[in-house]
Amino acid sequence: AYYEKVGFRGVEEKKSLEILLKENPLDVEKLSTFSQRFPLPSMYRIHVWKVLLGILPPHSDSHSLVGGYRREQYQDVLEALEVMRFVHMATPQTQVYLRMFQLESQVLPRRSDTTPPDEEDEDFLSIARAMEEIVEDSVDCYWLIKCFVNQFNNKFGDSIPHLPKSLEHYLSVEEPRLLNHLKNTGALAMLPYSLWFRRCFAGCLPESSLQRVWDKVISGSCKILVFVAVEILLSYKIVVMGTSRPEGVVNILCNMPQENTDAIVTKAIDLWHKYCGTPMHSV
Amino acid sequence: FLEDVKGQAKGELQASESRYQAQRRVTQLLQTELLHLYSRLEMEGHACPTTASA
Amino acid sequence: FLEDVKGQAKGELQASESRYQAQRRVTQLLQTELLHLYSRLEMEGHACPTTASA
Repeated sequence: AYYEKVGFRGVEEKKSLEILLKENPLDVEKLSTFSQRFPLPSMYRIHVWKVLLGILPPHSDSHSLVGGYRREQYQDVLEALEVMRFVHMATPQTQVYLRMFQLESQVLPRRSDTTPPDEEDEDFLSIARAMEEIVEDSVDCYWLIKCFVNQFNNKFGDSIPHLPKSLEHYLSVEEPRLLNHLKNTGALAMLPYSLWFRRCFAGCLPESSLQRVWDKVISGSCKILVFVAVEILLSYKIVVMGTSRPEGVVNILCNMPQENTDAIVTKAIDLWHKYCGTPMHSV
Repeated sequence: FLEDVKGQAKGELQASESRYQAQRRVTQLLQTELLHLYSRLEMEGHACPTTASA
Repeated sequence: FLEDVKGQAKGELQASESRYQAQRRVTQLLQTELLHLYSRLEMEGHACPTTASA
């Protein structure tokens, strides 16, 4: 019965998304609301992400023209990097994306500059590696990484430093004993905040679970990240409570088993809706 | 309806402009690299006169 | 009036397009020059090993 209910809901949701996607111009706000409320069906995910991130404009008539511009821009930037020998045949694809992103943001280091990638580059590369698993076409993949990273930094850059406090708050409501344990052992200050809140769980959750979190991030919420972190902590509560060394706690959380992550994300989304409300208008 | 037409045009123009800007960044980078290479060639030219005169 | 707006939008897009094309031609020229210089540098590198190893 549960399966039927969920299956039925899924069909209804898919239909209403299809209606939204037939509108011309697309109502970006409604699409955001939809993806805040429901999981995106995987067959439409990339298309919806591209619209929400502004890679495709709202007018469907313009999609092929604009898609062509995007492709050319990708090729132009890549070609220049190849000519200048910044990238070659053996360069890993994510490294290519990083160089392209740096060229476009005018922060490409000199080729002779051999300083290792900084923290920001590593965040980019993690997100890129995850996106690569989700998106097949390399043009789409580059644009999605670039616009995801840019939108995330522009929109949420100021909120990110406050997320650890927010995590502490919700944990104090949900599971004060766990919070106290984390505080007393000194693990609270050492939690993998940058993996959670800067890489948006890229490299932490498998892509199948990750993309459901990114649906929410791309459609406008960074708060969801806090609730995913809460649910991760809750689901490893017993192990964490049994560990007194903060390094041990961090180690558990950074090397989470890749199973049960779907359940963690589902619970996180429920918790997020519980505290932050479900966006109600339209759809 | 008019807003609609304007909106569509805006979307297309923005994408076109972004493609142009990327090309500009590319040009700037290439120019910097060329200048760098020219000066290197000049230096090496001085450092290696036998090759140059051969 | 609508035709007017459409015409204007089309004009703007064309202008952007032609700016892009011009910039693209510059890029191609620079890239050709760069490739040329790279191969020259490499040749000189081989022709002048003492300088390279010094």
